[in-house]
Amino acid sequence: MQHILLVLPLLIPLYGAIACLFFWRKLGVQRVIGVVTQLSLCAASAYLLYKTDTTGILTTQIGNWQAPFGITLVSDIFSSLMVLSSAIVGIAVFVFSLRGLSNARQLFGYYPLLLLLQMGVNGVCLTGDLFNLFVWFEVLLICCFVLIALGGSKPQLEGSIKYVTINFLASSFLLTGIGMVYGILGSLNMAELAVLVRSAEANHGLITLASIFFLVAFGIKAAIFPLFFWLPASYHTPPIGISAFIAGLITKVGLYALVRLFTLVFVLNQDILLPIFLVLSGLTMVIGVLGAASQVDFRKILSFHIVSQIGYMLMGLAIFTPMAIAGSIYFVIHNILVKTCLFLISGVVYRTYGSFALKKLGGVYLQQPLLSLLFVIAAFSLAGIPPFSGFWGKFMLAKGGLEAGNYGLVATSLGVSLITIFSMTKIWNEVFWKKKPAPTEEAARVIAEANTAHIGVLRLLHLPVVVLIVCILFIGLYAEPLVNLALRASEQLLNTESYVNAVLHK
Amino acid sequence: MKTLILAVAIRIFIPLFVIFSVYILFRGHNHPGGGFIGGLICAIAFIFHIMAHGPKDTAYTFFTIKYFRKAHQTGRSSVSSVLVLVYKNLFRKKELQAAPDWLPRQWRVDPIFIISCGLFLAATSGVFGLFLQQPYMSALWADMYLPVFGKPGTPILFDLGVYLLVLGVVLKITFVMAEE
Amino acid sequence: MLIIILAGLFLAFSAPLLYKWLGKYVYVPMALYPLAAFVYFSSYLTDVLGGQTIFAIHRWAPSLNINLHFYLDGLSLFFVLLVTGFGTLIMTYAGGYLKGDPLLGRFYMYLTLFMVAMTGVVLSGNIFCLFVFWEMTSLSSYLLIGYKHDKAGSRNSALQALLVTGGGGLALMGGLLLLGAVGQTYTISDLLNRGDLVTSHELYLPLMVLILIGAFTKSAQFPFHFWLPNAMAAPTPVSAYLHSATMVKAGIYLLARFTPVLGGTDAWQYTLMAVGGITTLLGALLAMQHTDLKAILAYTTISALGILVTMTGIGSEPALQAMLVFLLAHALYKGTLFLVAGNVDHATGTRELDQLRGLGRSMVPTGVAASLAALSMAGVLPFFGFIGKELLYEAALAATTFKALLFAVSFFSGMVFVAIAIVLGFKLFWQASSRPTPMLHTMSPALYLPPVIISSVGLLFGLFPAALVTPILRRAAEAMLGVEQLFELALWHGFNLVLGISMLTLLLGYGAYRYSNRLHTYAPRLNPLYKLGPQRIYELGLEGLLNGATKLTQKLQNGYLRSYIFIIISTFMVLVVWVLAQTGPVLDLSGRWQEIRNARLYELVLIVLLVPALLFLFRTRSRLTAIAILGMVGYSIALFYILFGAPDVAATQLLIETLTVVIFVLILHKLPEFRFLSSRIQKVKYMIVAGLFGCLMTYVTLLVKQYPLVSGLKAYYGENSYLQGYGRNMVNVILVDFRSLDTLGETTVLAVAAIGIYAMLKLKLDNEH
Amino acid sequence: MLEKLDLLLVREIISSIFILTGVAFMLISTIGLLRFPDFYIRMSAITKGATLGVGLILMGLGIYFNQPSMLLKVLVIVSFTFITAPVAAHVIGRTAVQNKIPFWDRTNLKELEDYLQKEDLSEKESDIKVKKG
Amino acid sequence: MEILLPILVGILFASGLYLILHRHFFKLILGIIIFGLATNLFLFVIGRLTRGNTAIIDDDVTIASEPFADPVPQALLLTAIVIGFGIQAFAIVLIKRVYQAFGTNDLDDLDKTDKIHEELLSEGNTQKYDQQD
Amino acid sequence: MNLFSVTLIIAIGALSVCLVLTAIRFALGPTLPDRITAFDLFVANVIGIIAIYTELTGNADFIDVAIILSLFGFLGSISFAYYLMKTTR
Amino acid sequence: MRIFLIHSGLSFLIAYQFFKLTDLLPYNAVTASGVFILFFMTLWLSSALYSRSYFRKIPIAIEFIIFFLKEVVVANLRIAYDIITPSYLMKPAVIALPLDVKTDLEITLLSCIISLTPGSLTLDVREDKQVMYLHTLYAEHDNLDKIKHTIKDGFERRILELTT
Ligand code: NA
Ligand code: NA
Repeated sequence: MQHILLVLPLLIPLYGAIACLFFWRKLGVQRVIGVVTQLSLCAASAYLLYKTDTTGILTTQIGNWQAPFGITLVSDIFSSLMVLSSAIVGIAVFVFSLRGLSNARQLFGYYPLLLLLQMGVNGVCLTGDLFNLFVWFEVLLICCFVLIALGGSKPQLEGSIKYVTINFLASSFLLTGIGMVYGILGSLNMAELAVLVRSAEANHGLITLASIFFLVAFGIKAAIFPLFFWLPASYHTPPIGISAFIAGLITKVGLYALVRLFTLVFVLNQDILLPIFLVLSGLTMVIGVLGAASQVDFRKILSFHIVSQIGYMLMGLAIFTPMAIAGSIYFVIHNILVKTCLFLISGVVYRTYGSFALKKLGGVYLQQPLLSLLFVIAAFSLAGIPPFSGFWGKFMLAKGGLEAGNYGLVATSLGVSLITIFSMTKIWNEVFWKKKPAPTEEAARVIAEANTAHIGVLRLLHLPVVVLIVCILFIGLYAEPLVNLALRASEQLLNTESYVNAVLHK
Repeated sequence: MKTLILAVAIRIFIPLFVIFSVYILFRGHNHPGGGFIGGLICAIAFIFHIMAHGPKDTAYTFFTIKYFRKAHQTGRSSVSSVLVLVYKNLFRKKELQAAPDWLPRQWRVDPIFIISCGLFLAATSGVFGLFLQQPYMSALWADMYLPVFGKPGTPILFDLGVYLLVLGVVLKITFVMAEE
Repeated sequence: MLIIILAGLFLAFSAPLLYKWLGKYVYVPMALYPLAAFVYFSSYLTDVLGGQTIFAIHRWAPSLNINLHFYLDGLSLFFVLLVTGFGTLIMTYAGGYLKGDPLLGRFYMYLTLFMVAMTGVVLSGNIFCLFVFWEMTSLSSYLLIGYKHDKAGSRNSALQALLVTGGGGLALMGGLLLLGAVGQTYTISDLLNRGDLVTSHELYLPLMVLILIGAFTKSAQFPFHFWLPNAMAAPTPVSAYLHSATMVKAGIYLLARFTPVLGGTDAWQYTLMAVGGITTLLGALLAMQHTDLKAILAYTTISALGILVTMTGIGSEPALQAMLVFLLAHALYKGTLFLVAGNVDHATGTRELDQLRGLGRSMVPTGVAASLAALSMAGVLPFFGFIGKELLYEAALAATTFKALLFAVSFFSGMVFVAIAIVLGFKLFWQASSRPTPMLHTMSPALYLPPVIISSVGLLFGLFPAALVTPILRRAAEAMLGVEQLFELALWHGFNLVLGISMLTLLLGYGAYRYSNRLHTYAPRLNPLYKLGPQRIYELGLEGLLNGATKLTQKLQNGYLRSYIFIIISTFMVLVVWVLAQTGPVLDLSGRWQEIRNARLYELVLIVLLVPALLFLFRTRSRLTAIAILGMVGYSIALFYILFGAPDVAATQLLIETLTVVIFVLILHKLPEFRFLSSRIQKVKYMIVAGLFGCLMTYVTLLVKQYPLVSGLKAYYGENSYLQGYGRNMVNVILVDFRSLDTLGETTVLAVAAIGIYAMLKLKLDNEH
Repeated sequence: MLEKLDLLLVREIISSIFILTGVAFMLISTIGLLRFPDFYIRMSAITKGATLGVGLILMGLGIYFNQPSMLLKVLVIVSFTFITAPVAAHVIGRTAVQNKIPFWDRTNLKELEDYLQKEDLSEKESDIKVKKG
Repeated sequence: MEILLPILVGILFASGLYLILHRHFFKLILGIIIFGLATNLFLFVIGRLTRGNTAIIDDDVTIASEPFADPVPQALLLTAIVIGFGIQAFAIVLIKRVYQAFGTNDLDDLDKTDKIHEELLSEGNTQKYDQQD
Repeated sequence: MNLFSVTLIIAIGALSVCLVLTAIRFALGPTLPDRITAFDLFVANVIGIIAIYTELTGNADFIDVAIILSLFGFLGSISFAYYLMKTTR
Repeated sequence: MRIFLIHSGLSFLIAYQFFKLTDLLPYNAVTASGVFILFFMTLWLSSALYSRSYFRKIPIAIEFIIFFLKEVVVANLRIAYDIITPSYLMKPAVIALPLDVKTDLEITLLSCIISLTPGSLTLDVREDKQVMYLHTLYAEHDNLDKIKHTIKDGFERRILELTT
């Protein structure tokens, strides 16, 4: 059973994508395939989480080759949580794209790309093999490349150049890092690496050196300061359905990998590594939020916020206590949902008002009360105002930090969340509360487009936002399930033995 | 490039390349080669053709299935009528060319179709294991040995999928680039 | 109690719908809810007054020890009755005040939300449950202050209030976390018993400061007071409810609640007294300066809050009793006065003192309410305010330290209150005027009844303090002091010193009123002083933050790819060098010469060949040459793969390299020739970085290769490739069998790349040329 | 009788001769590549030498290994190079002419003129015949 | 050789990076490709080298006998090369499209998307607290 | 190290020298077709080196690479020519 | 051509089966080639019964290959000499060779043979397929016909013999 369960998150999107490719020019068929695939993926992911939660870590040895020799897929709570949230986000973005993305783009492989991207994300989360991790990262990365450039408008191309180049560097670092790990330890299976690293013969210096490669590689992918520059340069350029998905998910996947490796494998010389994380996390938070505060474009504010929030997620790793890592995990899940939701909201605003520039927007509060409410919830979730979801992550991180005596970092994180509030209210003030300025030419065009579109457009665009908000409210107002999962996930992460035993069948 | 010599040379090369690529594909399990290299070699054959004749010509020559179809097809296209269509086109092509109620049709095989076939084959080669309560990608081997083919098994199928996919990918890329 | 909270939340979110259905009668259900809550909580009166505390615990996030823990003792009950009682009247009033406003539904939503939050704050028995509601009050007050959202001033005030109280909230969160860690519980009732543990802990001071910041921002204490006057941009019901009666008192509640835990130390006492004292004085002074009705009220509120904080700081029994009584009195008269101000504004369209005169004739009930409230404010017998003021003076005089100062401060504020009370309660309404301000609207009962009721309650409490308020105040004081309280409130204490001082206050207050006009002329001279005040600091801070952020962002995110990469690579190198320096694996170069001698000639030639090829690549101006060099470099590397036993890799490398050349050739034929764009200095800089990077990678490679590699994989594949994988080419068996999942991913990458290239070349939206 | 002969030594010697000849051809060709005055001369003289050289080396290889499979491979490579080399040479040469790559000044270009005219490539003979070498 | 190949790796990394840091589009893509070559070679070198032995089991045995090359780095390398090819091909096309759309060679001209546009600064960045509107 | 392998090493060394000389012609140019020719010769050299290396190691698997290279080695030349044609026409 | 391929394939298969099923001869390249050639010759001889042209062409082809190899080696030596001696003997020229061969395959074959021979290079074929432009190194500048004749009499004639 677990053999099937563990590959479903890979196979469902893969077969969905293949089916879409067979019906390359038939948009209607692709949409039907998309619905079926997304729903079944979500169901499979939910069941995977349920199974993982109730029976413990699940593994399958791909190709029936015993653990260090083949590739193992492993699902623990953290990974299955990631898989489930990516599925939820996938559904939301899929539904949004039905009307939120021009048909021209949809015709050029949008749906298969989206599915393959999800496959890549799931692969990263589920794999127990270092090189396989690289491969799945490349899958999701190339999907991101293509999606960001899909349509080839000028800003997209410009963003793509930076995105592609810097992420290529990241992949190279990752690959060199994997080479080093193999060159030092002679294995690629993460569980076996965990054993080897802890053995007496392990060369601490070299392994720590190798870990720097991974730190930089995943640091770039997760957009940690000072490696984040590609993100604000590119995330706001593609159409909103795409940027919502990428912005919501991809950096978190980088962070996931960071957490996975630095709790499982690179646990040596923590007196050197943790201070690095500490400094990077603080700087990431601050620089990110300052960037957000300075922006004047809806999506750019959101983009910079990703950086800032990544700082929070890194914070848990820097503190390295069960509570703090649980905080990071909670924060990752929360952020995936909220960030996607906010990007989708910006998309709805764009579809109805034709701009992303704060200056050119206004009056949404009066015209779209529902959207305003949704935005308030999402924005204040992001800002970490209780009882919304962001609070819990912040709380756990701060609690963990204080318990570990990292007062400075906790203070920074709290200060940063104040500026987060500021920039979220900036959007609220400008886009929702402010009086509506006269529409510009581009705005007029977009609005006209929207008006000629189907009457149900707006409602369909709202639907995914509402779904996400329901999820956000759920994990905020009734935080216990996710908090509990996060705590147990972090226990699993820190208690390496269970992972190793599950993979190597000891 | 319109040069007679190249054109003729390429006409000779293409079957050579294709045969050789299949050979490389199947011997890959025991010697250097395999699906990826094989697929690339096969694709390179067509790249030569594209360079000599242009992408349109290549697509028409190698990736268009020309068939005949009954004119004024009334009613639903039932299974039997499809079978008739296939049969007539495969074995009675000469007849059809003369028949007035059968009109020539073309179906262009988009390389994306080849890509998806390859991906499907590669992915599906692993699914059989799942039905036998084994992990994904568990290899199943036949208990025999074929001369050129080697020992048949799902990994070979997997390699074949890779071959098709690589072929499709390179073709797609070069077609679209050459059309630019 | 959870039901009440949840019902409130539900009601709040259904308010817009209710408004759609009920129209202007929406206030009925909205007002009924607080009324019901009031009645519900009143039903606990007997229990609580009997000395019981009522608990209700609902699991919420037990993993974090955060639960919906409600805790009803004297203090909570006192506050919750205040909140719901006022809530009923304000809800009613708002229905009249904002009649016909299209956004009334949303207004009710926010207001109900706020009320629920406030109820939650005072009921919470868990510090983080409290915090959650605390932040909800900030959030809902933000939405309420920004109610007139089309005005920039409104929006900015809302933002300011949110930032100040939100910042305080974050400080509070830090403080509460520390408190929870120090006290080892989040449950307030447990904490109350651990005061000694907390105050003796080394973290006591920081946690106290953090919690105080939270309380002070909420209660508008100096230096955080400035948001409150700006918050007057909110509609009047909001001002009356949030900014006089309830929200600002949440800070006071917090102080009172934690007095048993945190109080009793010098640091606590002096901080509260100092901050409270300064706030009192400042509020009073500023109140005298303004001519806008609501501004005056706001500053007197600040002053009153200062007094409350001071009293809490003193912490003695009389002081805390005085605090409670004054809090109630202030809520009653200030609430009334705000509503009155709202009525005036509503009726005349202005709130400027200069333009208002002779209002009494046309708005009798409002005028009566104003007078009653003003009398209470001035502390005139027999109003409740009188009792409050008496107790204040008594407490000040009974203080052990800074007696004179404390007294002077309370006296001065009392005097100012008198002066202002005269203006608001009498001058506006009853001073004869030849040209009374014209009326725009008439008053409806919904508008004038609530102030009348509230002010009457003030009178009622003043007349019968023993029966009506003493029992609950006793229990409230007990919650703070931890011992049973037996004090009695009485209107008349006989002729004593305090009464004399009260009279003196009235007299001097009247005097101040007479000269207030002159004060107004002097006041602007003080303006430069205020310019340096906290408001200015806030503005400068925000501006500085924004400017700094903008500059920093533009410096970092400058749009130049090369600079990004430069930073990334530099970071990498710094990290690697640092780790090398820390962990110190060092390269052992002995015996390396032997390896060079072992090298074959052709290998050496190949390497020697590559260097000039690469140099040539930097220099060439022809793209095609560059591509050809690239091909040659790739072929040479493929040759290395062959030399070291990797024919599959070599074949793939050769094919890929050729294919890359093909792609280049197909795609790049329309590009112009090279130009050399980078300046010499840039080139040198980049050359150095690149060189260092290369050296580092070489060093790392040599370092790793210095140690032996024991790979179990190699042996396993050697044994099993043929026997189990039925293939002799181990590499291929790995690719299609052992690690087939990698290959599947790899093929997916290729497929996506093909789609991407296709899409990129075929789909060109907005192709400006 | 046949088995008693030291076949390996014989094979090695024959193979060495083939290989050394082949390498010599390649070396000479390469020197020619450096020495010869114009592109066309290099093209028509050199690449063929290299092809022959490679062929000889491969023959040596085939003789040395003395296995049918290796023989087959060698034959395949030799035939491939012998087919592809002239085609490539022709294509590049043709491209060179069409791109007006200059001839050596001692080249007799009389018969090329009408070709150049027809292909609309001729501005003047001097244009394509630049003094060199 | 154990020391020469690492040096080559360093040289390739350095030249790749140096080219990437250039402002010209084309240099960027060249740099990316060379950087990729360097990465691949690094992967190969660090997995230890065996001269002349492949990772292929001889026809007459069923278990590979030492010395044979470690197949793992080779397999990883193959995957990495192919993936790298996919990404590089995409990057090349991207560069081409960028040139088409922008008509420039200079990467420094592409600094629009991530800068703050001054003309879009609105009152959101300048706070005003006067009560009048 | 018998005489035969010495011969082979000498041969492979000579071919390496060929590579260098080819590269020099490549650098000198002066025209693009010259460079293409050099590239062509380079490929031939590589095939030669692989062949001799196969003999040197006695491992028949290396020659497979040479087969593949001989098949498409001239694709480089063809595509350069294609490029030149496209840019001039 | 087709017959040739069929014969080759058949001989290969027969040789393969011969070694697989019998132990008559030791298995090595020499014996394998011998067996292959033996079977091929048998098949060729038998072809006289049903395809006279094919029967005739095999010796021509063999002669052609030998002639071609000789030409290649001789030309190579000549050029080698030119390379290692300081002065040039060569007299390069471009000649327009009128063609007798007609079909595309013949033209291509001729062009390849010419190009393969050192010292000559096919530059282009005129569109009407009547003239082939060659670059040659050893032409007598005042008498270009001589070299043309050499080619026509050497390669072209043999090709024509082979194909007709
Ligand atoms: Na398999
Ligand atoms: Na790569």
